[in-house]
Amino acid sequence: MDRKIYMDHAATTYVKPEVLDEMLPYFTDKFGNPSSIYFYGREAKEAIEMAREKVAVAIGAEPSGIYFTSGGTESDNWAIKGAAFAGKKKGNHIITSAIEHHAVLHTCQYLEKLGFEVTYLPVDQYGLINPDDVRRAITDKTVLISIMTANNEIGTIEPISEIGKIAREQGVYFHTDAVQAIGSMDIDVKSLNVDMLSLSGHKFYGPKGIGALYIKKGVKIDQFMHGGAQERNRRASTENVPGIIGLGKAIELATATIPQRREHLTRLRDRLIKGIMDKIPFVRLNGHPTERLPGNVNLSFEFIEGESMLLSLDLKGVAASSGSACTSGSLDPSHVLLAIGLPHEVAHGSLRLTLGDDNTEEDVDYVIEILPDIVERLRQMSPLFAEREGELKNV
Amino acid sequence: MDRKIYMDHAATTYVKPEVLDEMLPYFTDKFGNPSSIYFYGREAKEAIEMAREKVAVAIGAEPSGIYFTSGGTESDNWAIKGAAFAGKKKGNHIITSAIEHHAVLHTCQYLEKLGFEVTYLPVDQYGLINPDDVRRAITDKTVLISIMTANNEIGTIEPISEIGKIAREQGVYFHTDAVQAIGSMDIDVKSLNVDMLSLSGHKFYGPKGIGALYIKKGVKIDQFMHGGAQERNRRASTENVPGIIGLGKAIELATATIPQRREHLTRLRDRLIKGIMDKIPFVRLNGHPTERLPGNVNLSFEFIEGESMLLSLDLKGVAASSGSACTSGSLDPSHVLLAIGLPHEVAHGSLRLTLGDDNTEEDVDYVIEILPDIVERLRQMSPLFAEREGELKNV
Amino acid sequence: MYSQKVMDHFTNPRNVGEIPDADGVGEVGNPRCGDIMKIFIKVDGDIITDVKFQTFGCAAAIATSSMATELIKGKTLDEALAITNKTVADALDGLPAIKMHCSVLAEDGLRAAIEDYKRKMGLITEDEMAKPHEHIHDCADDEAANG
Ligand SMILES: Cc1ncc(COP(=O)(O)O)c(C=O)c1O
Ligand SMILES: Cc1ncc(COP(=O)(O)O)c(C=O)c1O
Ligand code: FES
Ligand code: FES
Repeated sequence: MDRKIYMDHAATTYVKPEVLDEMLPYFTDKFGNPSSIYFYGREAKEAIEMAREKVAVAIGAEPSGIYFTSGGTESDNWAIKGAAFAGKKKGNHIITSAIEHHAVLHTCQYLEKLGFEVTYLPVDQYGLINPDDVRRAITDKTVLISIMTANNEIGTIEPISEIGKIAREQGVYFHTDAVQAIGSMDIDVKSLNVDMLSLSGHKFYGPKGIGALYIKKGVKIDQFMHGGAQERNRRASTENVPGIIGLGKAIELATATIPQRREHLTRLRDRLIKGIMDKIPFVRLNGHPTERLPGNVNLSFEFIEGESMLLSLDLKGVAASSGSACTSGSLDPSHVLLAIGLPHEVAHGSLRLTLGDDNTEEDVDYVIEILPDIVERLRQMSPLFAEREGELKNV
Repeated sequence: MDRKIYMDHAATTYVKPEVLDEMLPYFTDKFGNPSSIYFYGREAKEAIEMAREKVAVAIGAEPSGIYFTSGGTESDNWAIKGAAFAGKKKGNHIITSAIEHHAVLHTCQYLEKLGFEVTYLPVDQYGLINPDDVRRAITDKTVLISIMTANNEIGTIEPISEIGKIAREQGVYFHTDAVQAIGSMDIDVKSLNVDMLSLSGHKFYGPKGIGALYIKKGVKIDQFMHGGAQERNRRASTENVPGIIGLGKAIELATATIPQRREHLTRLRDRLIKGIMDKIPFVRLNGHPTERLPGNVNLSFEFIEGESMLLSLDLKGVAASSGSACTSGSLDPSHVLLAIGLPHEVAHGSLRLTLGDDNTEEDVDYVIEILPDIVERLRQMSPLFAEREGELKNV
Repeated sequence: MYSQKVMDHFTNPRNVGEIPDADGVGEVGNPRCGDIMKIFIKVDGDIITDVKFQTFGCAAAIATSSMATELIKGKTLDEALAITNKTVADALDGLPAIKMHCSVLAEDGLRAAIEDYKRKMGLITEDEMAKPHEHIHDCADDEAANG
């Protein structure tokens, strides 16, 4: 089996050659510390300021609102802990949703241990948050609303424009984790009334270990990374110059081609969903049928477990992911799948295929071709399936 | 002027070609997410575990004690905030020194705002911390001692072996910031009784934006970066795989050649110090004459200011740094130079030249040749020098 | 970081030195903060005929001192007094935000020298002397320091 098909772009992407090319000189020749005033420092400084400009343009922000971080997780940690600690005088209440990424949820849970109060809003069967729920949850102690732009597991796109409006009306800071959204949809922090936004390079063909937090001018948040005066005294640590350059180039490329990417990925996505559902019984689509990321396919295959599906796919050269507890080594299946109401055993049987720029129709057709046998084989081993078949026969 | 001499290796280093070569495949072909169970994930996972092993070997630790971070600053933030929050039940007292890096000092100052108490131990004229001061500062509320292995500005090497012993005897956690020490001196966390140790890739010819925190088994510290289950559930965020690979290779190279590096750098360092002090009057050496990092030269030139020296050197192709307030844009000159007792105006006139593997005797001689004119020219403009000359004439 | 004009005045500062028999001398700044400036002027009638300076400070401090002396040479006292730190910074094609305070030093030095002259001539009393700007480098002005 030499065929290799990568369908886990929501987990991470490779770095595009144009991006790597721009990064390379900054490892070796142009290696200076941007905080230094001599030649090597100045050239590095200029380069990171150009990258900052590119990130700003991509999300409709001012360059002065962009702060580079080590990734989506740091951006989320900073936004939430920073706003919580800085807002202590006003109150100790945070609103988020049940389907946020762990970078948001575990941060909130940590804050609960430190005495903060967190409301985890429920979602509907498609994973949609109701803006009215947000409005109702706001109290005079609320210092932050953190709702993701689009979900990483089921691809559901949240109504952040409406949530932003509510937050602005009520004078509460609004943070959105846009890690999965960049490159797949247009984002404009101003018209969306977003006060803080997290993004991460390796989700759009940029490098791992680099991200950014947008902070609207005037927003009061504590520092998260204390130390030197980098990033205008707000995020310490020697700048990851090649990473920053790569992030800038990658976001420029990714946002310049959103319409083409949407078109390409949506076509493949819908072909893949239809192909699988036509061929395999007892499958359901998780997430919203249309309000979803163009590259996201998330299906539950009843009676079987995800990790065994992943391994079987891997043996056939296909890389995918699952919300099964067995994959993550944790005790529970995906909190997102549970939040949209899946029973545990169905959540265990989930498969996420996330498409990328490099995927083709042949890739999709190959998966459609091999998956029925894999599912069938596993089902034949499954006591749940045997029971179900028994029931069907008894009808 | 085409000559370029880099003498700011304590600020950052370039990435060595052997290091970059090992990193490259992990941007493009081997780009998988190490947490994934398919092929791409497994190859990335294996590579980062090999890098972890290399970091462990370099400091005499178990691989299971190594956690990758985004750099020295994050390691320091994590160790200090993590130990402080986790130790809250025992007490709220932290001991550190007046000459730590800002990543330690500003973190401690932040904790003070949150209700912690911090003792900032003084240093002697050479920048040495007295282990007896550490012992005396310990109370039954002390949860952490954080003392750097070697100072980044004046190069003084601290008696961390003795401090480690005291900490162990008293049952207090001991963290050391070894960011400047790696590659310049042998470090063995076990014999030094170190509980936590920070290091950063770009100080020893590895990449920027990657570092590690060593945490001894059993040490209780809170998580700093909350989110996914990476790094055995202790440091969330998709692993910066190329960065980790680069860090592993760089630390392997750096620690394999410590004796040669020490010999080379010490020779150049002493030649540079002697050459400058022989030729220029009113100069003093900052830091310890012998207990200092092999590549560190830190001198104060009376009557003149550091930034103008740096810019003049830059015009001649030499990259250096200074503890002057004018360079950093902050209000005060280097806290380290003030802590060793320099008057403000003398601290303003400091110049740090930090040597690296690539520097040669010719580089050193070139600096010795051009510096007297630069200093002389600036002194001729200085009202302080004019006064001093006036005084001398009047004697 | 610095404009070419700043670098030019830093590398080839005009009017460096002292005037032993100066008609007015202004000294401002504080070594604690890393900058001191001394200006010497010769005055004929109300024309500044010669001017020299000494500066302990960064490249911006040196360049603004140099430019300030250029700007006032041959000017009347009133014309010289009309020169602000912004005039000097503009003449240098601008300064980085965190360095604007260095140009305040030049303006203050100039004023101090002219007032010293006026006081010596009995044109004004101690009380009438203008207060120099709060010296930003030592009076914590975070905006200026952090850009
Ligand atoms: C929605 C979302 N938020 C945050 C993160 C964390 O980003 P990173 O792994 O770059 O820290 C991810 C991906 O892992 C994500 O999908
Ligand atoms: C002693 C010391 N600690 C911590 C740091 C911070 O490391 P980084 O810039 O990689 O975050 C540095 C260097 O900047 C340092 O010299
Ligand atoms: S069945 Fe083995 S981990 Fe779930
Ligand atoms: S004299 Fe200190 S910044 Fe200009």
